[in-house]
Amino acid sequence: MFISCRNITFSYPESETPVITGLDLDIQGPGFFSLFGLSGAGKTTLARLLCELTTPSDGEIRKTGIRKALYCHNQERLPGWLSIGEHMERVTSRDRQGLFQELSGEFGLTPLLSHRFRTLSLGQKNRVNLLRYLVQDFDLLITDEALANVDEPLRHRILSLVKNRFPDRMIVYISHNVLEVAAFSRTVYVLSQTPLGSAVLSGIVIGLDLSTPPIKNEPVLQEKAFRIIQAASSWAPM
Amino acid sequence: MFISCRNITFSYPESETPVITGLDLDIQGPGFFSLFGLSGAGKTTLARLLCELTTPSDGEIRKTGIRKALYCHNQERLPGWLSIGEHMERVTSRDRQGLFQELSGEFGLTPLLSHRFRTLSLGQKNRVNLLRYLVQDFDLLITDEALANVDEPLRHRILSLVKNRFPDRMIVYISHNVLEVAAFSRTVYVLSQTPLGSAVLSGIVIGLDLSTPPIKNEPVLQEKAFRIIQAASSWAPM
Amino acid sequence: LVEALSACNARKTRDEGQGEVLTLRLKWLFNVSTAGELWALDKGGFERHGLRVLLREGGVEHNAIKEIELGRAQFGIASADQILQAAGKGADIVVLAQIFQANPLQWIYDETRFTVQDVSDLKGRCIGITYGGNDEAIFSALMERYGITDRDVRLYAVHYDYSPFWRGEVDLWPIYRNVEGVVLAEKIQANGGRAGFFDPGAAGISFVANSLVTSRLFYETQPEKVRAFTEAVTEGWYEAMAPQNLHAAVEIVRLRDPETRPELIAEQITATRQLVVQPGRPVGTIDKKAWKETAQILAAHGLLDRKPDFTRLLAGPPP
Amino acid sequence: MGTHVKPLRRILEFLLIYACGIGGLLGIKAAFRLSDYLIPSAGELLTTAAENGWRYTEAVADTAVVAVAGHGFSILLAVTVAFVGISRSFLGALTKTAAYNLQAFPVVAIAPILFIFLGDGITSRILVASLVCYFPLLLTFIGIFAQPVEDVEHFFSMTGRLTRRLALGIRVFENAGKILAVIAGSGTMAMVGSIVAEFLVATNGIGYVIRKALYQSNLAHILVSLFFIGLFSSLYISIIELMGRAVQKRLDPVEDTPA
Amino acid sequence: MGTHVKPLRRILEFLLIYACGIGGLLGIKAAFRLSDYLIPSAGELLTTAAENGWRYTEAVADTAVVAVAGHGFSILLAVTVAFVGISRSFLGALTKTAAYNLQAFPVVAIAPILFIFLGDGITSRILVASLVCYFPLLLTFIGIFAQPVEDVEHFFSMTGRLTRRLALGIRVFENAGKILAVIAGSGTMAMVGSIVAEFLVATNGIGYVIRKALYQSNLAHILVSLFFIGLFSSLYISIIELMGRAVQKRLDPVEDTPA
Ligand SMILES: Nc1ncnc2c1ncn2[C@@H]1O[C@H](COP(=O)(O)OP(=O)(O)OP(=O)(O)O)[C@@H](O)[C@H]1O
Ligand SMILES: Nc1ncnc2c1ncn2[C@@H]1O[C@H](COP(=O)(O)OP(=O)(O)OP(=O)(O)O)[C@@H](O)[C@H]1O
Ligand SMILES: [Mg+2]
Ligand SMILES: [Mg+2]
Repeated sequence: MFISCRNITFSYPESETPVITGLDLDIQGPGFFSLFGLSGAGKTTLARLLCELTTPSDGEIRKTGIRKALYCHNQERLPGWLSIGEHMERVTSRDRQGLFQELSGEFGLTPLLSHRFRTLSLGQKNRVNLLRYLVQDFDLLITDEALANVDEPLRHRILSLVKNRFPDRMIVYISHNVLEVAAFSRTVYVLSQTPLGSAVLSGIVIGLDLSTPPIKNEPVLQEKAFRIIQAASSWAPM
Repeated sequence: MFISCRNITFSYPESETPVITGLDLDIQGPGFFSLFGLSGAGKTTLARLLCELTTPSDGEIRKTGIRKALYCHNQERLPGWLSIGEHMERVTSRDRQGLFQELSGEFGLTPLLSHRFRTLSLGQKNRVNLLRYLVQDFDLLITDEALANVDEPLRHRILSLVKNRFPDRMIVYISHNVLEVAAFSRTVYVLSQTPLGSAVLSGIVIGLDLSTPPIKNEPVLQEKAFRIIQAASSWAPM
Repeated sequence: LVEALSACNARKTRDEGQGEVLTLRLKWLFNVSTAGELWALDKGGFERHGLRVLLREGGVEHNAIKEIELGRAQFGIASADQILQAAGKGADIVVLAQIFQANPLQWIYDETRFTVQDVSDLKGRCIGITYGGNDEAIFSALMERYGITDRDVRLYAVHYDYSPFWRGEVDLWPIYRNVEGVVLAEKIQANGGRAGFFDPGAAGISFVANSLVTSRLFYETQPEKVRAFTEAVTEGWYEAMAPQNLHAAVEIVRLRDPETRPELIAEQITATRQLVVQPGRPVGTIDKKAWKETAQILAAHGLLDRKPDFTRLLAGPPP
Repeated sequence: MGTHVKPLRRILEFLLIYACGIGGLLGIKAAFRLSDYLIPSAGELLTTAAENGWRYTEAVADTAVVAVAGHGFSILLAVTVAFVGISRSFLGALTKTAAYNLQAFPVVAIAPILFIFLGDGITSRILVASLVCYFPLLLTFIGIFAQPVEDVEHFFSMTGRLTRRLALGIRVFENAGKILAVIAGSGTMAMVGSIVAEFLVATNGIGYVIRKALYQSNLAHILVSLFFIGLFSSLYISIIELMGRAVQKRLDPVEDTPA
Repeated sequence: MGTHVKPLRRILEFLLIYACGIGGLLGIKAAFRLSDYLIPSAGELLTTAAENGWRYTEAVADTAVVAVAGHGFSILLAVTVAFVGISRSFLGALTKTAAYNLQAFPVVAIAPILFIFLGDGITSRILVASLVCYFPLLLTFIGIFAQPVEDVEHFFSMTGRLTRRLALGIRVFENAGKILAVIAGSGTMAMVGSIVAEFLVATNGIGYVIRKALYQSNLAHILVSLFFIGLFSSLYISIIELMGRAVQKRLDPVEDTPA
């Protein structure tokens, strides 16, 4: 499992300055990885490029051993005419029904299955959405702030679970929580913006790759977190 | 400045179990407060009740010394036909133009003023939205995950700034980041759900009320954070 | 808003009416059935009588009598059934001249398929009827008089579209003898057939067609103008129908009706002449007996609320 | 206001409007002292209504059958055309253009061609009725079908599940309110359409009544017909709306939260 | 495809459709050996076109003036009615009902009443034209005006700035695409409306041409008129769309990102 980006440049159609310029990136999977960067750095853009939802203006992205790449984000909604349970049943293949049952219990969603999506709180929506991606057939899953509205304890439980249940997949986690990112990831890829407004890869930090919720005052964790933030701010943003 | 809720009950029209039951809450301002709770606990619902966007099914909410209460959340958008700068100019009264200039610099938004809202990244959107509420005339501002998609360093800088610049207002901050909440708030009000599915006030934790970004491994901070999480989980959610 | 608009509209045209331009609302579009009025206009007939006149086309949605009452027109061409009904409902109008001495409404058919010598030949035929039109009243009067019942003939509701006639589904089609009659006859001919016409007038049904009317108010307040106008119109018809003026008349009609070929217009004028100019009767003669019969037919069909005062209604031009 | 009182309300509203209209006409008549020929008297209106009420009700019922059939057909037609029209193929573009262009031709000009080929039976009447009302439906459907609901569709397109049917399902569901409104609204147009069709060809139905009245310049008949048309249209719209609500409720049993 | 080639494309599409239509008719004629009375021959069509082309172009231009004016007026009318109609007052409900009910009456039945009072000048023709095309506009505007855009309006309503005008501005902007589509779409209906108006009363314009042709059962004239109508309609829609795009671009200079 291997993603390799060479000299990627991307511009949104209407603006002159590219959002990403000459980016090189290699991710060797499987495992749990993170994409970190300050707000506006270009994480979403890069994620969409990796999942072929957009194509780079220039450069090349190659994926090896990755048949199926999924990208999910936290603004998604479920179709309104089905309850969450009905929807889930339809989008989960037979052999993953057991997995679904288990995860939905762990995610605290079982009592909500008879509800409609739009009556959920934000965090509940986040969890439902992530869950349905996890029970799909995938090799690479990029989660773009997919748990942004979930409380920390639950989020940590979910991350541990995901790591334990999907050790053979490549998961790229996008989040603004630096400690979390440092604790759970094998590698953190840090993006930052040059003064010209284009994103570059400004750091690659090896994470702790924990499988259980981290202890926040661990010095190693703090050091990692510091290095990540430093890399993210390396171009002194804004 | 005083908010007092007595025996508040609220149900969404279609579901039988109330989301909030018999809630009593007093907040004595001014200052920076937080509302904390696991996902689905009822924070958004309570915030909307406090700002009179919905009315409780039962009970009474009284506000003293609060003429203007604002509620903002992270799904808001600006009108599309104006650039951000033009919009801001229109919604900022003359005497707050200075304040606006200053904050927009600190928020890292000045280079974006000529852009359209929908071309911003999520975190940029968050900041623009919060900024426009801050330059309004208000006594109480409830921010519902309003900086959820902003990176941590910048978010901390913004929170410090808000605390320093608006010491005479009551600000109620809703966030899932427990350390942040513990560090910046004067008081953290914690909601949690009973096994029956209704929110109650399960804890009131005195925060550190810092005005600068916190040091994460400070033992006091960690203890506060622990107590908040404990209160939030006191009903053993899900 | 509509009320205000209409009120000021009506008043405006009323003022105009009192002053210079007189408006004549026709019954139908410009064609040979309006040749006399067009002649009077184009050949200066109205001017010679010291009148300035505006001719306006008619149609189903127009009703000259209503426009006269609203002051939007001073004169109108209307069919006898319209005039009788209006008078029956209290519209105070006066008939000045009866343009057609014989009703142009007839039924066309293809003589190579069958012939209609007399009314009994209609039995077993499919006959086109414009429901609500004159032909409905005329035909049912005919059926009554000759004891034809619904079982003897098939009636077909006629619309704009002639194709049922071409397809042979309908045997007799109602037409104006002098307008569509000529056009269709030519087409039948071209198709290897021969056009025949069934004329209810010949079967003794007198049903008056178009006449010139004005309001009693105008009639009594402006008798000179009314007289002059009537004269101009009848003279116009007289001249337009004169055989030696055929060419000039064709030109006048063609100006307004460029879709119809001149040869056809010439034929149409010839056909019109036979309806308008009848031996022993000046153009415009009001046939009181025919009017009474028309009223009877209408009354028999419940289309007339109350018999009008014929002497008042059919007064003719002011002495 | 509960949904169950709506039908009654629509009809009451119609009666009010109609009364206003008639009142206005009679007012003008009185103010300008117009004759009964120009504007019928109240008495004549009542007599006409009393004498012809039943016949007109039957005529409206006749028309209504065509209208409902035409409306159904036009919905089908609009859905089909929109469905084909949103595809990026040549056929799609052609269909859309054809649909737009067809609309540019007045029914009065198209109808004769239709009648030549289809005769003047019920088929062509239904066709004319649906021609009149399908355009707003088409516009709405094309708009809705062509506009992706990104938030919902993303998952399905990512996982290769986004069939065309599903995409349409999502877009229709998200815009159910709009669709319902345009279907109810176009119901009246279907009624108009079948009246026009009858006006042009039929020998019964309320359109035929109006045509006859028009030939005879009989405003009383026209006004009384309008009454029955309006009454039926209000009823029809109400029924569609009720049915629409019922369907919506079944699909999405939880109601919106009050803001 | 760039926006600048669109007008040409619409017209080409129309020509194609028209050719298909005529081809179809002639095909049927050949297949069933129908006479020239039922369906004119290709030669007759060409002669008719050659003889009347210029006159018909002028007639269409005449009609177009009424259509454009009627279209403008109907937009105004729809906006006004929708504006009044969304208010929860009694007047609002009444206006909405009146608007809906008016639509239930066919123009052919309403027009005589209009003509009685307004005469058959340009005013009533414009009015009839706008009556024909205002309904889809009204439905769209009411739908859009009544549907809050919560995400955008929240701030303004919180800070007491949400005037009715601003709310409408937001809703219109958010639905600009839809509005543009319905305005362009209803352009053809305005054309139809003014043709119908001419059909009923005018003494010039292409509607008048069609009416005469109809009376004379002259399909060749009708088909040739349809050609000019279609041509103008395509052109008109294209122009509206171009203008709409220009306005949109000025309001929101940044284009959508490709998904
Ligand atoms: N419109 C609605 N209809 C019915 N139930 C609702 C509705 N909105 C929210 N709820 C329910 O009310 C409860 C509280 O929701 P609320 O949005 O207040 O939670 P929250 O604390 O803001 O959560 P989060 O942190 O995930 O945003 C949840 O269980 C949710 O499912
Ligand atoms: N549709 C668009 N058109 C033009 N510019 C855009 C568009 N979307 C994003 N951008 C710009 O591209 C840059 C990167 O945006 P992106 O959404 O990738 O950031 P991000 O790292 O995901 O930020 P966040 O953490 O705030 O979500 C930003 O400066 C943003 O303003
Ligand atoms: Mg992003
Ligand atoms: Mg919430």
